[in-house]
Amino acid sequence: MDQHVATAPHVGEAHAHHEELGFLRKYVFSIDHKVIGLQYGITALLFLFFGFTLMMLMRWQLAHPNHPIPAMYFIVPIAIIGVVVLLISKFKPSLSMLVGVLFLGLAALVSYLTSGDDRMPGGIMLPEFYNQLGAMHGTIMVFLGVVPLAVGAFGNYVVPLQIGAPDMAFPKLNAVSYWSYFVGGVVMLVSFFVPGGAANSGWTSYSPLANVATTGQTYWLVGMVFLITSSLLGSVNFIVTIIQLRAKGMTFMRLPFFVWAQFVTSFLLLLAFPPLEAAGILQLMDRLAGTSFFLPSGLVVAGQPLQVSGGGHPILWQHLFWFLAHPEVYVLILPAMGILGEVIANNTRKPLWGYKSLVYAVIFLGFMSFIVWAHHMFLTGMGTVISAFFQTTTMIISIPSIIILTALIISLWGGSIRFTPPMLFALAFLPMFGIGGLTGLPLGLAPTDIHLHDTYYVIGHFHYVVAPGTLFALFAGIYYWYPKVTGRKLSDMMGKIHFWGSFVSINFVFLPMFIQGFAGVSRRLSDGAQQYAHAQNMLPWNEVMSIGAWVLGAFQVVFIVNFFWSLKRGESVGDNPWQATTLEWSAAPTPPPHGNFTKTPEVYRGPYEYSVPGKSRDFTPQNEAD
Amino acid sequence: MQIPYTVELRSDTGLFNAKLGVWLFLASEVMLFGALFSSYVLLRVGAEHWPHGWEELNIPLATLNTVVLISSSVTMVMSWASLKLNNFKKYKMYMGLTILCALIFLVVKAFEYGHKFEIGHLPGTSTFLAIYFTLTGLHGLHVIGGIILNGYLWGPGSKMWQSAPDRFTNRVEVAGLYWHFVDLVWIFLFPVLYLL
Amino acid sequence: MSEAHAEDIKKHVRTYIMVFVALLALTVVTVAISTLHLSTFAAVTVALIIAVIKGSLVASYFMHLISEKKLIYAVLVLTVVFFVGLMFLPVGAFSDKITMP
Amino acid sequence: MFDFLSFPVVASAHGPEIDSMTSMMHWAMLILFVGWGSFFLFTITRFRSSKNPKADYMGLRSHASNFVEGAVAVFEVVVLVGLAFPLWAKRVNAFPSEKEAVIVRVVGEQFNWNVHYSGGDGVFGRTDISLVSAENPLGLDRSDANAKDDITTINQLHLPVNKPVIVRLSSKDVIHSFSLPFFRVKQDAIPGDIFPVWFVPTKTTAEIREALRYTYKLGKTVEVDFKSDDFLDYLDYVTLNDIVNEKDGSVVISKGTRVLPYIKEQLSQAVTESGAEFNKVKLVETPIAMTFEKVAAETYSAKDGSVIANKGDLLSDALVPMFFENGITEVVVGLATPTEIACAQLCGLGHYRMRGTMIVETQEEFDAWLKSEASYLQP
Ligand code: HEA
Ligand code: HEA
Ligand code: CUA
Ligand SMILES: [Cu+2]
Repeated sequence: MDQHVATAPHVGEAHAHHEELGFLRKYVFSIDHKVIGLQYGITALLFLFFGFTLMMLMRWQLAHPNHPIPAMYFIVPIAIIGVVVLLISKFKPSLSMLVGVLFLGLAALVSYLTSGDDRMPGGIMLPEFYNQLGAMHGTIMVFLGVVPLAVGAFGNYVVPLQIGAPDMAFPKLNAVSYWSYFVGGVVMLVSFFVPGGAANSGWTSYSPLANVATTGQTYWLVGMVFLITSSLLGSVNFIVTIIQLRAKGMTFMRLPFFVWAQFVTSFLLLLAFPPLEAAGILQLMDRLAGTSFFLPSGLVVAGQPLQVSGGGHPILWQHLFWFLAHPEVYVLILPAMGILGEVIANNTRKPLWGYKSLVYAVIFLGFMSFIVWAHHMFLTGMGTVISAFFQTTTMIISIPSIIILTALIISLWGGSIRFTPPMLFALAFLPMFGIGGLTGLPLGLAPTDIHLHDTYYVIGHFHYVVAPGTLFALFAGIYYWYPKVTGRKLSDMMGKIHFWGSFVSINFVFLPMFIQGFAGVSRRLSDGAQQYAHAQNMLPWNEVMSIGAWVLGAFQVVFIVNFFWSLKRGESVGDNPWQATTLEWSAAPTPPPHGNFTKTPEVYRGPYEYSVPGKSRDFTPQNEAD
Repeated sequence: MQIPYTVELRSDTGLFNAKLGVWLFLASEVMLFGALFSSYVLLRVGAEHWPHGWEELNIPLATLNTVVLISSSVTMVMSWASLKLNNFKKYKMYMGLTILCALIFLVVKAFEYGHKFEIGHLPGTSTFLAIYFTLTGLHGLHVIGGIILNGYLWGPGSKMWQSAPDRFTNRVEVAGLYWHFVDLVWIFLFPVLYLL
Repeated sequence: MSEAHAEDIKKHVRTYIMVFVALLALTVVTVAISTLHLSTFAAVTVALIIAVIKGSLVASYFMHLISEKKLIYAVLVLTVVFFVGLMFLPVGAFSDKITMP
Repeated sequence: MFDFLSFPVVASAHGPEIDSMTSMMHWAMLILFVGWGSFFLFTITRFRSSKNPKADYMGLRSHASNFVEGAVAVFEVVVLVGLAFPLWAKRVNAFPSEKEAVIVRVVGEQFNWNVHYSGGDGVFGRTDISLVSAENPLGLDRSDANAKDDITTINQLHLPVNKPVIVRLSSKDVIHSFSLPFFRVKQDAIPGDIFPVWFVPTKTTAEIREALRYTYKLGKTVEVDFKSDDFLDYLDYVTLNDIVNEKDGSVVISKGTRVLPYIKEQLSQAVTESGAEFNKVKLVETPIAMTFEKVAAETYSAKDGSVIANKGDLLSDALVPMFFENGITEVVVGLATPTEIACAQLCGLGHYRMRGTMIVETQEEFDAWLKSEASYLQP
């Protein structure tokens, strides 16, 4: 090993000095929350990348329907990324080398996907394959990408550090969560190789379509059961950790906002996921045991009467699914808002404005998110009373979001704003989430939803909240905490290129979706709506959006290179490079050893005591005694 | 550094970690079975014809199973109380009985299932049977989980009594909470499926 | 373990036996009532009331909920609220549908 | 002023209400966004660290934001009570009386819309799934007295203009969504359930066709050799001259044919079978007549005065060489049936092409159509 190790051990070597564990125990079957957090992080980033790759293939099809897709344009760049990362690793066993190899594997996977007569005969994408890609893009992005990154990775790594705990409350359970997630992911990937391919009924898996779908759907359900188990165990762990393991003096109202966000998120996972598990069990029974929970009597599929007992309800699935999936979308956004709190306070050098109102708003938001689910179902034949209920709750839930966003924006006032890469991403989040959130309102009103439901308007709405919203916040988090994990900063220059490139191009992807949505263009059309008269003058937008997506993809390469290059070459930093107040910076060494703190920290003040009048420094850490 | 509050209680919450953990887990289980009960209600309300449980199912066997499961709950709590009273032998006996009851429950259930299969009553036969097999099957899986858990605490896991008796007692308490919950679910399943 | 504590536990044990007897009795009652084949509404009400009583006994005494900490109650109350929502809102949605003119 | 979102043509009585509500919402959203956005932009420039090196611990002291949030809440209440509830109630409750309305059953299936009219007697005949077959997708029991005069079509929904319509919507297999974008109608078709939707069409298909005109251009021309060039790069192109087998002079592919994969197959077959050799072929890029039916919006004549396409004539790829030869590079077209039933719910691999045509016509045309359909029924 070279001399860098002594000054700034990279991720893999973080614990070399502390105890002598074998390689497997140390990195693979570790029960240290930081290692598990990193495992989550790397796996989730790879899945994000994969989910995006699927989408870029789809966008090619949408821009040039029924034209052959030049697979090499996708395979070669991914392979090149793999080789570059391998070169950075100098082929020494390390994280970079592993990821480099995995990228090569990904290239192979993509070349498998882009060949084969049941997927792309002559390079032309079949509609059924488009549907597989769509369903898997949604599933992978949500369940295998963003949630594991936001909760599994950031939550695991940061929460115990921020509350002054040595680890999670149940370290072994924590490892079980990760491995359950891992298995779930593998099952999802394997499903691409079964006859008929992966699940192709949308990420929502509506019955009866999903009941009569190909084998891939069964894999999807089994995969989901693993993912749900993982989330459940994880959320129990988080809640217990936050309640029980707070350091002395760390009262609830002194918790960093990020911890609050994770706390509420965990409750959403804990209580909303089981109904989907139930629904999954029922759909599995339908598919494997011949029951008909979601199949009414008298179905005729493909000209043949379906031989089932009948008596089920397709809508039952939707209720159970959305009972999970609505809270789930807040699971996607709350940790992002938490990250934003940390980054904004740190880079404005002042406390968050209205900390208490932020906390109450997050709790209220979490609570309300359980009773709005049927706004996804206005057009399933709802009458006036029940739709009035769900319209009202949907409008109510927008208020805490507005309170949170307003408080975050007002927090900027009076600050001394440093435009570091994490801050750039955090700042961009605000208006982007604004667009996404505001466009939720017309969807939440039943009459306006009539025209907009299941059009690209909906796609635009939620991508604004998840992509330039959550994803940007996650990028902010990566740039912000990377130095704590690795002892080195990501390159600012590359960070800024990554930011501006992504920020501009992502709007080209998602803004035209609203225009298409107003025109009434349906989503999930494998030829980009060529067959529809009302969409004729909207077709040119497809190409604009697709080019936007590929440019967006190109700028991610900058990020990946930055990520691995900086592991070795980044500017090396001390324990608290951002001059932050929270415990992970002020009390834990960089990188934190096994057990996190050399001495149990004690907390004396709130989380964001920046620029306290009368203090000589512009930040007063939580563990600094008066 | 050790993880605090694995044995001792945290003063402001009055709990040790695992106890809070298991209650949270049970909360999620409530939602799991809640969703299934909700489905049951919807299917039943929407059905044109719904058989009475007693027409389709074997009430004496189910009553027997109810008694067996209630007994196992008592022996479970007794095993914990024995540990509290420092009586490891009695603990072994009560825990053994708990596991035995659970096994009896499964055997009886297996007979019930076997009979249903024999006369061609399969999950796909009717919505009633579908929900019956799903609910009892899932409950059965929970029973199996309980047997594994309790078996561990009865056998290899009980070594901890020597090294860390308080921690072991806590473990038994937590396992007990889970086991009582399994019993509780059955208390609702029994009338809902068999008697109504 | 202190003597007072042991006394406590012994008292508990007596309670457990009583609860056990009560549960058995209630089981017999509910089965007996079911043989009367009451109207659906009455049967559901009675059966659920008995089940709730039995369930409360198990939760209160075997699971010591009766002397549990506030925090646990908070978690359970939250769960019950969502449980109720999950039970009733879909039923509401099913009964409030667009109907044929 | 309200409509700044460029909605598509609106052709139903309730459509404008939905549009203006949507526009109104978007104005409100825009105001919020611009308000917050300008505060945001001002703040990040005013308080950048180079300008404001020392942060202020307290930050903003005013709590005016509470009022703004309160105002948004009040606005939402007003929208809910004043617009959303009444409009929705009108959609799902205020059905026209059956006597004055046209009632039609629509049953979705993978990937067609089955349409069912009750015929002269106004009563729908019995249906039974055991009777379902390729010829009888609805499973209509023709022996039932009420079914004798029933008219069924596949993907053909005809409706009279300015008369209320009640569509009884259902599905045979999976969930579809009956979407009429120009009429602001959308409702899921759910198997095992029947949901009614109603609306009043206010524009005929012909009027909409007139309103929607598109200009299609002839684009690049290229000359390719079957042997050296990959045809699949030219899927948007139409042949301008025949492809001739030079060995025997026979025309294999005539001019005015779109380059589609089957052409390549046909040519390779000829090569393997008889060692054919082909001339070079000239192609022009154009979307005219691609995907679905378009009609000429004006009359187009050749240089010699002969008509290539009359106004209203269906356009086909075969006409492309004639346009080209006569120097016509822009063609204004209307869509043959701009009104359509779209499927807005993922329903399987054919979801993207589950398009039904819908014709809104005058009462006379509608009656004539019904009559002609009825004449096909066996007595
Ligand atoms: C992170 C995820 C996320 C978030 C946060 C939200 C937030 C909201 N969503 Fe969204 N939604 C999704 C993800 C999300 N949604 C997804 C994935 C789907 C589609 C699922 C599918 O069908 O596949 C969906 C679909 C969806 C529908 C169904 C549409 C349909 O199918 O017809 C509806 C309807 O009510 C809705 C409403 C809302 C509302 C009212 C909010 C509110 O919470 C929003 C409140 C926020 C605001 C009101 C913004 C306030 C901010 C400002 C005012 C600040 C502005 C700032 C500056 C200018 C600097 N959403
Ligand atoms: C969290 C959720 C999430 C996210 C982030 C995204 C991100 C993106 N989505 Fe997706 N999308 C969904 C969830 C999401 N999507 C869902 C649920 C659906 C509905 C599916 C359905 O219909 O069933 C959908 C559908 C959907 C459609 C509609 C398809 C259709 O209806 O036919 C489209 C179309 O353009 C699209 C595009 C995109 C694009 C261009 C992005 C881009 O923003 C992607 C940007 C991605 C990145 C920038 C990746 C960055 C990762 C890295 C750089 C990794 C680095 C790795 C290492 C360092 C190791 N999405
Ligand atoms: Cu039918 Cu989509
Ligand atoms: Cu929602």
